Amino acid sequence: MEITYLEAIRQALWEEMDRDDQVFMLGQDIGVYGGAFKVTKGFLEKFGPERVIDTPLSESAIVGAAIGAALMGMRPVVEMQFADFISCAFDQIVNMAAKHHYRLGEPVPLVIRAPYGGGIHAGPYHSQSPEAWFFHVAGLKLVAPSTPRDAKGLLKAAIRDPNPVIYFEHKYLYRHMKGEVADGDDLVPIGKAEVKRPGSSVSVITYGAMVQQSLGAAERLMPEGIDLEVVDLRTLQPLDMATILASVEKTGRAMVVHEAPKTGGIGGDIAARLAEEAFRYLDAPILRVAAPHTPFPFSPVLEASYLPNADKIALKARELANF
Amino acid sequence: MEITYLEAIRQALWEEMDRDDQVFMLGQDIGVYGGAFKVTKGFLEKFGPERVIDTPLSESAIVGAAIGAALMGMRPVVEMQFADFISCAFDQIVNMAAKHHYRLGEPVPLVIRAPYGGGIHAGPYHSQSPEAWFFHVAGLKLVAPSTPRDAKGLLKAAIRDPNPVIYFEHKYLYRHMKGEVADGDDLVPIGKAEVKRPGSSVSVITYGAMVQQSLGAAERLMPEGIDLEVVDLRTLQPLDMATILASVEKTGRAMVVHEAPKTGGIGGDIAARLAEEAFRYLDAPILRVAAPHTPFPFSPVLEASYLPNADKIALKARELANF
Amino acid sequence: MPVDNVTPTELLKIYYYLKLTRGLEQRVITLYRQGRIVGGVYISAGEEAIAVGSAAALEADDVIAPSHRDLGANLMKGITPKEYLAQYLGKQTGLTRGRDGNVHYGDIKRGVIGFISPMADLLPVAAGVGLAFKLRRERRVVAAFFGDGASSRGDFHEALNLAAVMKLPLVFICHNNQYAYSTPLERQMAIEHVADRAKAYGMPGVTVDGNDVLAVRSAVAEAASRARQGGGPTLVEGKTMRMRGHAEHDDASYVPAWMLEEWRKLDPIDRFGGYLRERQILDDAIATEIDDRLSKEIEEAVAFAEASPFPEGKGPNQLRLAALLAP
Amino acid sequence: MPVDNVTPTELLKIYYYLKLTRGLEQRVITLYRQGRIVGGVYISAGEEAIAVGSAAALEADDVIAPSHRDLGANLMKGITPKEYLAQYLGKQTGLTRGRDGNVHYGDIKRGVIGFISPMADLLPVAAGVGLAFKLRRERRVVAAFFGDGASSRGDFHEALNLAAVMKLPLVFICHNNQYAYSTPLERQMAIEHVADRAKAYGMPGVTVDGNDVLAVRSAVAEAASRARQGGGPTLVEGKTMRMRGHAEHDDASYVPAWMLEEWRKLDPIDRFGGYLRERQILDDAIATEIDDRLSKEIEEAVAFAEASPFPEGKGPNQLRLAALLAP
Ligand SMILES: Cc1ncc(C[n+]2csc(CCOP(=O)(O)OP(=O)(O)O)c2C)c(N)n1
Ligand SMILES: Cc1ncc(C[n+]2csc(CCOP(=O)(O)OP(=O)(O)O)c2C)c(N)n1
Ligand SMILES: [Mg+2]
Ligand SMILES: [Mg+2]
Repeated sequence: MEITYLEAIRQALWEEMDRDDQVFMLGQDIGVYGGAFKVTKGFLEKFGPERVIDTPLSESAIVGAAIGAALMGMRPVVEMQFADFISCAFDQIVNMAAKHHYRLGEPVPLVIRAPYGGGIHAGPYHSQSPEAWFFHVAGLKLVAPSTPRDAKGLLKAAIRDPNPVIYFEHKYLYRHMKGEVADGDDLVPIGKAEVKRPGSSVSVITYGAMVQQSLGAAERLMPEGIDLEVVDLRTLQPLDMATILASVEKTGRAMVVHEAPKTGGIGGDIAARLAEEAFRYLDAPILRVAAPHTPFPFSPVLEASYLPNADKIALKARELANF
Repeated sequence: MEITYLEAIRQALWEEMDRDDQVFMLGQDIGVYGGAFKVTKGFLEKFGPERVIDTPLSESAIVGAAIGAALMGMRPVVEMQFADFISCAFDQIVNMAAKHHYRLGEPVPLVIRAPYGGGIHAGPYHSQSPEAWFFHVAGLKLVAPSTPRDAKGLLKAAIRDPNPVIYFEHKYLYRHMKGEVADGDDLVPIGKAEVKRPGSSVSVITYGAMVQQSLGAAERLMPEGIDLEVVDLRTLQPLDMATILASVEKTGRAMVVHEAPKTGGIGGDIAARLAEEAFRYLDAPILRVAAPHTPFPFSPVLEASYLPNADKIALKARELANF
Repeated sequence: MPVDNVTPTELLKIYYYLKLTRGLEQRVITLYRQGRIVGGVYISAGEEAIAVGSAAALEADDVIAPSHRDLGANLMKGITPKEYLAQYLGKQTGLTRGRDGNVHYGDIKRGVIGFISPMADLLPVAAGVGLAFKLRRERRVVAAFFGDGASSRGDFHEALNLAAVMKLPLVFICHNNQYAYSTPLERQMAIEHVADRAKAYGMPGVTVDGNDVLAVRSAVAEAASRARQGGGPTLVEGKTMRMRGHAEHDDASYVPAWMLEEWRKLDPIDRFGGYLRERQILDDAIATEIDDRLSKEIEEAVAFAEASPFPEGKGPNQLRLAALLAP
Repeated sequence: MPVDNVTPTELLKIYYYLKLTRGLEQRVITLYRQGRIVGGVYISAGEEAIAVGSAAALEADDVIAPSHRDLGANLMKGITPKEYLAQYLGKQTGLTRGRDGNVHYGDIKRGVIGFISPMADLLPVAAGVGLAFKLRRERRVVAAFFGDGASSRGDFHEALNLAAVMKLPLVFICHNNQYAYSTPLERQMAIEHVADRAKAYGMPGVTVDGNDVLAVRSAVAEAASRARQGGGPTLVEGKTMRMRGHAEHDDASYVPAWMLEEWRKLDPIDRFGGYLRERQILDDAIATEIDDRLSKEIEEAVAFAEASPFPEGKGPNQLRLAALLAP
């Protein structure tokens, strides 16, 4: 049966809460209200107020408290109401959570759910894609599923991971993306990318909401004889370089697509690694399709011009294929 | 006369405070104590407690207050005691300071001085190089001088800039780096790199404390007939791509060197831009020499193995020259 | 209610702004239901007295740091209904020219610090504006608004402490409207009055009936006058109630019906209207005149906003930042 | 001083740890002057009673979140002098195996949350440990230490508020040592007692003589017992004085000499020693025995630390993180 991306997240949380009584959730308005996006609707009734904790409006304390509970072996799952407010907990994440297991060898099994991304007319403070900040921070794992199956499987894997994982869930996909999920414990391993569409002309390396857009670009280019290979990273940290390199070795042409601004985005690192590790296979420049270097704009016209989409991807992919 | 990098920063602050009574400083222990590194020693006596403000231990409020004063047309200069604690003010910087002039068209003339970098045996919390986080944030300019002259000229330019500038001053260079500075208003323009050593074999693109190390590597390789060109970025945002591209066009070989961890560092973006914009000139893979993906270690043995240096740069540059 | 030397003209001005706020927001709700608004809608209905009463206590060159429920204060500082509506429609004529939306606007020239989403972020910024006043020896004051929920954020603490230590000319004004989104007060703090937090900073804390516009005005006026004389900041808490959902998508079913019923009886505009009528400052004729003027102003604003162009997707608008970033 | 049902054995234990703390730190200062320490040195001389008195009030399975001046508490929780010194020397045998230095260590198995630099960061973490105890129905308590300066940080506010709202089993313990680096109290806060901040959270706030180890012990014991019974958190402030520089590089010339003189008379170890002698729990013979044991323990620790290897620069040590990061 097809379910939404949001429902897949809900199922993963539900099943993990059910499986392990050390798993609990904390965040703003996740209990009585069921979360700003209703991801945790019904959880309070089922699991009670001690495992579904409505907190004060204090991102830093929420993450800090989750770290503390994790140090005692519990498995907290924090919901940021919007990924945009993760900057309020930045210090706890980068200085405490990320460095603790390196410094002391103690596990910190913590998951932070970060509803991110645009396309929902929500402006500079409810649309950001902040994953690149954390990509630079050693000690954090980052996942960003694009389908219900991965959303469910990666969240389960994240909750069972011994150390901090930031789980980027895309707000646009919540209700726009549907798909099958397997019953039961279908874990998606952290650190494994997936070739979503095999192809021979150009490797499109992407994640999150841009996977669908890249597949759309592939459809668009098929009639022209341009055959895109779409690689869905799924995990951003650590990168699955084996899969990326295998794809680029095959196609000889690579582009990276993400919704976050290009400058300083994760695409830069992937392109850089390709420019080092796949140099001999490259037949063309490595391109990046990503948002421009401005804050995320509000007005729909600006938003449309800001966000990458299938058209823009197809344009660049054509350029690359014809290089 | 040769002065230290620290003295150059001091002179820039002193002269700007003297020149414009709207310039003032705020930070922890900068007044009576003269700053953790004594950069502002003597300022309280000269400019008084209203322009040299010792604040409570509140990074977020310090930056927020500086933003507010900047909105009123003043020119606050914030001292972070260590760049490592900038994460405590992260939200104010990325959500308020950086976005304000885009959103409202109002200038925010704010400078944040961030003493950063390692090599001083100070461990995970007093050695970090966090510039890449801000590189990804539209609306911030970033400078990172490597010499007394640039330290002075860039700080003056930063203070006169109409919008937020983060000024990364390297703690190791404070007293280890000496050089001439011109008298008077020798401003170094934001956004201009400098070729520190012309060469023909490999372009080494770098900044901060790694400039000296790269020049050291160049010396080491000279006898082997390998002639490095060392490009000192000086400004990290916006990047001076013209200078970088001109260099790589000439040498056909590029490497980026920085002290911050390689993964997600600024080097990735530079390499990516080269892989796109200089592809046709490239005769070899683009290499990066940077710290590994771990927190900054404390023990001198670990620190030495963690930090890039002239030897490690020479090793990679040789590899590249012989590719 | 204390009269506090407020002239009838001023009283009518307060009444006008209360009604304008209510009317404009009501109109936005209608537009929202018609699908003509971009994104979410944040309403201050029932708590207009805090914004309007506070702004009425300020001098023309004082500055405000609004929260998302301070339309009334923004209007009194000179933000126009046209700009307000254009903002909601994502138009070029909004104060952010479409770059930001709904309640995220301001104009420092008119003394309004542009609001941003992260709760309490504007409090340190407001302190900095106050610091500029202090350093320049200007006798100006900053009124900084925030909610009960926002008072749980670290920035609230750091800002109030900084302002108190530096004796900055600030009035911190809390809309204690019983809820932060779905979170009731007792899950937000273990104290009864947000004003009690003032004790942690060594500043005066005052709790007032936030639905009594003159009570708010007089508390803020007293605090502002102390601040202006170098006496440092004050925390003023107005007790009120969020009468609608957190935003218009939220039916607020978590709020007990009796609470809304009780508070509805305390509606600040009804109460102030009654008071003005008692004192014969307001009568049916004046009320009708005001209503007419209001609906004209509001409809003109709607027409203006709808007729306004969207910003251009490419070109100067997006490029402006590049220019700002260039050396 | 209240006796508070403390047995002579316990009293001597407290005395021992006070002296061990002072002795170890004195030794580190010597090593620092000899250039044998890596990096900076943070000393708690003169404020040992807060750390030791607090830890003495805890049960074995309680947890502490130390600040950088809580060596005494760490030792009482079982951190050894050897580990402490190896940490200062950057050795493999330190609790962070050379990855971090000086006061940045801990061991959750022994109930010590690893300290990190950003002031007040450990307070929310401590609240989370308390939350785990509460959720698991364990009758354990967390003692979380911080300085007067740290109380200006947002994380202090958020943590205390969260703990109060959730009624977590926490004792927040402030070293009010008059300074934060060079910043005196009056530039840090506009109140006299850090304990007054408790009012902002609806928790009890207690100020004690921080140089009276039994007073600290009894205040913390009372707070811990309330916390253990589900009564929620308490803020305990110990008034004390930082008797040395912020770190050993700092000559603290900004501290008036008279302050140090006054406080030196109140030295917590001298006072407690005098008290024990008065009660005939301590005499010259026992004191000498203790001193001998201490210097033996300290010298053994120095020898151990110096003989310990540095971590390996390459190989497993750096790779460990990669392993943790791998899927
Ligand atoms: C730092 C931060 N976290 C979460 C949010 C999401 N959010 C927006 S308003 C709000 C509730 C605010 O409550 P309160 O401060 O009481 O103001 P009110 O809406 O009741 O006027 C929340 C949780 C936010 N804007 N900022
Ligand atoms: C967030 C943060 N800002 C600045 C510093 C630098 N710093 C280290 S200790 C200290 C003073 C701390 O004062 P207090 O909390 O009173 O503790 P004390 O040193 O007096 O025991 C400062 C400013 C820091 N560690 N963390
Ligand atoms: Mg509220
Ligand atoms: Mg102190």
